[in-house]
Amino acid sequence: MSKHHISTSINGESREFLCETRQTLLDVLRDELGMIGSKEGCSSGDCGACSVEVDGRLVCSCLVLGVEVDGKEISTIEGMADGENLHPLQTKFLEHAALQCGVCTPGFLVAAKSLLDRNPNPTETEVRYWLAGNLCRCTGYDKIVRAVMDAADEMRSAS
Amino acid sequence: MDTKVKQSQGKLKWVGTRQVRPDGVDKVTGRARFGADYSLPGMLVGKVLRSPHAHARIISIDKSKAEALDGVKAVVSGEDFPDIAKEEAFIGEGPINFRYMAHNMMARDKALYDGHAVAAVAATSEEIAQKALALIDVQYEVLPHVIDVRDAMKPDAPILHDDLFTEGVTPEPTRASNIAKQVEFGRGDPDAGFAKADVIVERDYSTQPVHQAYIEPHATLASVDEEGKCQVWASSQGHFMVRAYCAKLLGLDLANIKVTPTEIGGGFGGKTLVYIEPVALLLSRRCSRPVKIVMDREEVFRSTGPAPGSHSTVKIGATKDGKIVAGYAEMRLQAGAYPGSQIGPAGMTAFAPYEIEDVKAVGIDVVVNRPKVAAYRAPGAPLAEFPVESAIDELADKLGMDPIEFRLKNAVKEGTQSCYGPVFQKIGFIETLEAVKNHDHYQTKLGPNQGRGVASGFWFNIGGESTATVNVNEDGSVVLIVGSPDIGGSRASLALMCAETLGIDYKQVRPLIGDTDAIGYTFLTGGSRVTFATGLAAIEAAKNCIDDLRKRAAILWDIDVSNVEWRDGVAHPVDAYSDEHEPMTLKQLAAQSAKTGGPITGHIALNAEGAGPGFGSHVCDVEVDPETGRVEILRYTAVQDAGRAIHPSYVEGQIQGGVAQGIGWALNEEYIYNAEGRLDNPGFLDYRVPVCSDLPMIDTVIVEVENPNHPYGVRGVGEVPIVPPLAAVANAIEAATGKRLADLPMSPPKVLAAIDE
Amino acid sequence: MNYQSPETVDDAVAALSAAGAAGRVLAGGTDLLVQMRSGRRSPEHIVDVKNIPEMRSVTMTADGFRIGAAVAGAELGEQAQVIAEWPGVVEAFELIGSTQIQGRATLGGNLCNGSPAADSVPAMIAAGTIAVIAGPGGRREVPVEEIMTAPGQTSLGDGELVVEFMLPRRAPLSGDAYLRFIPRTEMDIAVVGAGVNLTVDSAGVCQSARVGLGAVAPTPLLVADAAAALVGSTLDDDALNKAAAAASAACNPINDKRGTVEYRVKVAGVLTRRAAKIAYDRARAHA
Amino acid sequence: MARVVLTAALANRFTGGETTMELEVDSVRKLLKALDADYPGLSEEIQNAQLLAIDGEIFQEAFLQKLKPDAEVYVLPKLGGG
Repeated sequence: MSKHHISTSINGESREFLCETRQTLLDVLRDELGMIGSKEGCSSGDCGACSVEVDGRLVCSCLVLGVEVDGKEISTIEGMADGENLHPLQTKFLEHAALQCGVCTPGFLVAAKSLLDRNPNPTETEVRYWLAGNLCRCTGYDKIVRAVMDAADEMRSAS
Repeated sequence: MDTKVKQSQGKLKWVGTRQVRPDGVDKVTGRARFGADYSLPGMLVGKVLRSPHAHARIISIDKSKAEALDGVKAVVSGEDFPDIAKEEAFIGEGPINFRYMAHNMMARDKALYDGHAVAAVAATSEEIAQKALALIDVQYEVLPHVIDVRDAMKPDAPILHDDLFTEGVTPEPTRASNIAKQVEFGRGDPDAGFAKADVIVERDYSTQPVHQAYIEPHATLASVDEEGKCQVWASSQGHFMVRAYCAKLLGLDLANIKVTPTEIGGGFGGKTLVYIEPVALLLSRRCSRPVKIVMDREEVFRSTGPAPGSHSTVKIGATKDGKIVAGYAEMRLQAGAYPGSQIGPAGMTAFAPYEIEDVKAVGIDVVVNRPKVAAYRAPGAPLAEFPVESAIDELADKLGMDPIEFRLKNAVKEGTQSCYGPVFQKIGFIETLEAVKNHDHYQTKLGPNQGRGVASGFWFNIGGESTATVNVNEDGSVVLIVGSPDIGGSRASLALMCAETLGIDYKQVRPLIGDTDAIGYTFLTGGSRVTFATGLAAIEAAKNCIDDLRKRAAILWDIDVSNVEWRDGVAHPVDAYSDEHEPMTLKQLAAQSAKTGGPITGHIALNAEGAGPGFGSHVCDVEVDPETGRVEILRYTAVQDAGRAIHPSYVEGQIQGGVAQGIGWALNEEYIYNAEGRLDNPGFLDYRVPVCSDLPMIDTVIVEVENPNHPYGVRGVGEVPIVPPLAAVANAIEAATGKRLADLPMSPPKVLAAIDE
Repeated sequence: MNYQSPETVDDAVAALSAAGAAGRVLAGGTDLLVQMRSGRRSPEHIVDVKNIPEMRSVTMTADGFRIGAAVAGAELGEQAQVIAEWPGVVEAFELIGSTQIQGRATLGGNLCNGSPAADSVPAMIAAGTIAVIAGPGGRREVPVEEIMTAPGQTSLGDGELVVEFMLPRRAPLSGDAYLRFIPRTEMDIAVVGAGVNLTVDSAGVCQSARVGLGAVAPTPLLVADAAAALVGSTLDDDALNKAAAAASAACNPINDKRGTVEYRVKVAGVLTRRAAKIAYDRARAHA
Repeated sequence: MARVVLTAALANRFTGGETTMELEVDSVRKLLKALDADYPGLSEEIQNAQLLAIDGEIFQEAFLQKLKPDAEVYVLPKLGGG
């Protein structure tokens, strides 16, 4: 079976890879590119642990085929910090203890960033519904929601 | 050597503060490596073939076609694993029987549930492995199955195990049945007690099995070399447990197995067992290449966990002045395909929060054609305390008493004899009830279709074996090595206690979880034991390190060690020598360690006893849609005695997480089996764990009634918070609708049916 | 397994025709990838329609809206004029799955996947949406309610695909709404869905109505009796109760892991009544 | 005299139903020995799968504990956790 040659941009860097049709973007990121920050929790789009952005849209990378991203721009958790500076969301997740086991955390951060990029001043309800596709079994979501709201506050006052 | 350590009395510098966890940056940047994130050169993909039948005799397994497929390197089934004799042991989450565990890992003569492993392959790619599974020819003789615990107890029920005879009953049964065991706890004479009661409530209750639903599926990587040396990377709650089970189930020398803990993406009790680790090891041994097995979500639901479901009858009697005089509970628990549900803890916890002189709790362990149950947060307690806390509410209502006052009148306290026997030492149950009573949440008004419920919960907490080493680096920083996998931020709490004891900066302590070759035996992470027991080890190791530090200062000052005191991270000569020597910091002592005897270190291995029991009391407000039966959680407040919160944020997090799981258990989580006995909802779409928009903020109040058996007063906190929500929600729904729901989950169709009754 | 990504509808039709039964359209992939993974569908040829501009655009003329079948939920949610005129349709579409699913899921996919519980379909039925279908024999226009024929099956022929959906411009004094019931607040498949589109006169008397129901029968339903119960009334309790009863009577559901027959029948009536109220208020506000 | 209380299940298995016994022992070590003399197998069962609550404090591993003259010892199933 011949593989597809895909050229894409990941976190602002040009990347090329070969993949079979059946491979998802998540498979490609983890198995072909060694980017293990996106996690596989369900493979059915129900847990959000594999969240990435493709051309600025938040998606589950388990529900995107690798072949579909030719020419597209992808953002993952690995590109969230700016050099040695953590993104305010990352800092706030740490300060608020918004993670326990941490396996859902990359997906939550990518999803939360996607929200704040669109809506810098979300209500608690907006945060909760935006993040409803990201499952966390450890925290009961309380500290996650607080961390996102606090990061939004801080980002607003910084800008 | 006796330790001379002086702590600034009452003023703790690190304990009780909210520091950033040491592993935090790795986890917010995607660097942290969980089970599925490990790879080795030449690694193969392992996959497990699972039974599509709920109950079937395995007539034959033909592996030849799969073995012949290009890229397939090994195929194994039950016959390739050693036959294990029945042997009870206690090395993991509870008493287990190795024969059952072996058969649960890989079916032998019978497949006992949909999802039961029957064979496994290792291949060069995922696709080839999948194809190979389809080429394994398994001939089954499908047998009648039984899913419901009440059906399984009937005399004509399909029998899962021909050699299973009920234990704990007289006379000893002569016929095999699905009833594995009966236990009972209590004191006094319930019949006499009920005769004294003015009001009695009695009702049947049921709870559904619920999965721990950790977000990270089970994953392992195993590598066996030509010499037989085994290495395993596993996401588990205890790598020593993995080592012990793998050795036992494969008949290997423990000494030949090294298990490295990966980061673990949630466990809640469900990762206190092995499912795939021995399989990966055997596959690897067959082809001398590393084999990685990662379960998918469907496999997780079909073959791991859950907590048992239950059917219970609970009866409680009280006098009209509000004193509980008698209690009786009979709880029938679904063990899954093999015996071993948590009937012991269920029987002991059911009435534990209350002082009742005449009380009895019976637990019955029943096998059914479902996955074998595993521990899940306070295992046994939620399903036992839900009926009792519901009945307490009902009684309070009948007596016209406030449910908190009624509980206060009957609450156990220091010196009370528990319903399961022993007398309670220092506990903080009453304090949690008082805190609820005085909380503003308890005073606020409610609107139409809204209701408020309260409920309490108890869990023992445990100690156990832990090892810890403190190594001082030459720059004065410290590495703390422990053997407890960190599932909820324990590295932070352990580092805090280590820093506090040594008197150095928290950031100077780097905690590390050692593999099975790097640190001494440590019991698994569970039972809310790590902050207590491994915490105790971290403190004792730090104290031993202080002894070493004092010795080094004594050498440098050329005085006897008894004349050196350790205060806030600094060695001080006692008064008589204070003019001659300047105090020395840990950093200064570390810099000179080469000339005083080499590296400075402290080590301890202990078996911690004296875990302090935990109590919590919760209050929950709901609104019920009278036309659809949908329940919305409007507000939730959880109060818990934590003994002392080492890292308050993670204590709150444990409480909030437990509450969310309890709400899921109460409202929507359930297993749905079809007529063929196949699981119909093995995914997060239809196994409905609470999502972010389902919940309000979960307010927490930490009460601190210190555990006298721990230097900082720690009690375990992880287990208790899942116990009260089941009844708190049920009691709130009753308050909103006037209908008492006794069957979980209280999903919209059930609530609507109750309203429309 | 092949993957093709045509840039015109004609090329897509050609690719699907050549593939025959082994072909499958990939739009958002939120159903197809899950089905492929579980083995429920194993297509040999995947035809990705997301690079066909016509299927990815939303256009507005004086006559109406044309919404490409491969427009994602999140994209439609940014179309202010469609939201203003067809809030019920947009709400229904946006109820499908999480934010992540919204980034991918399409109207065409939601319809052609063939689920009786598809959220957007009852709302589109109530709105009188027309699907434009392209195939080897050219194009044809079909009311949405005629597309699903059974669970997982549609009336599309070999080589056919839905290109776009046509909605009229919102008439004065008309409005639509969609409600669904799920046990949680998000992430579930509809247990019942109800869409209502209606027109009133200046006195508030309902002049015409359409009611669509989902998840209560093998295919989404257009329930004429429920609509008839609303027409001529000011949506007083009596009319609403009649509409609810008609909606319940039209149900032919099954017991499954998501709901019981009894429950679905009852809640179909409840949601019809509630959705009708919202549509009515919107109609009166849209002078 | 130390007072030892067994669960009903354990008593049915080992003591013919007798749940309470008084023993003249001052340590758990001696207690186990004494029980084994009267009820063969009970000591082994306790050490494998039971815990002891001595005067209210639960010991997962009580082997080394001393007993006060009027100690109250409950034999209960070992506990794990989630």
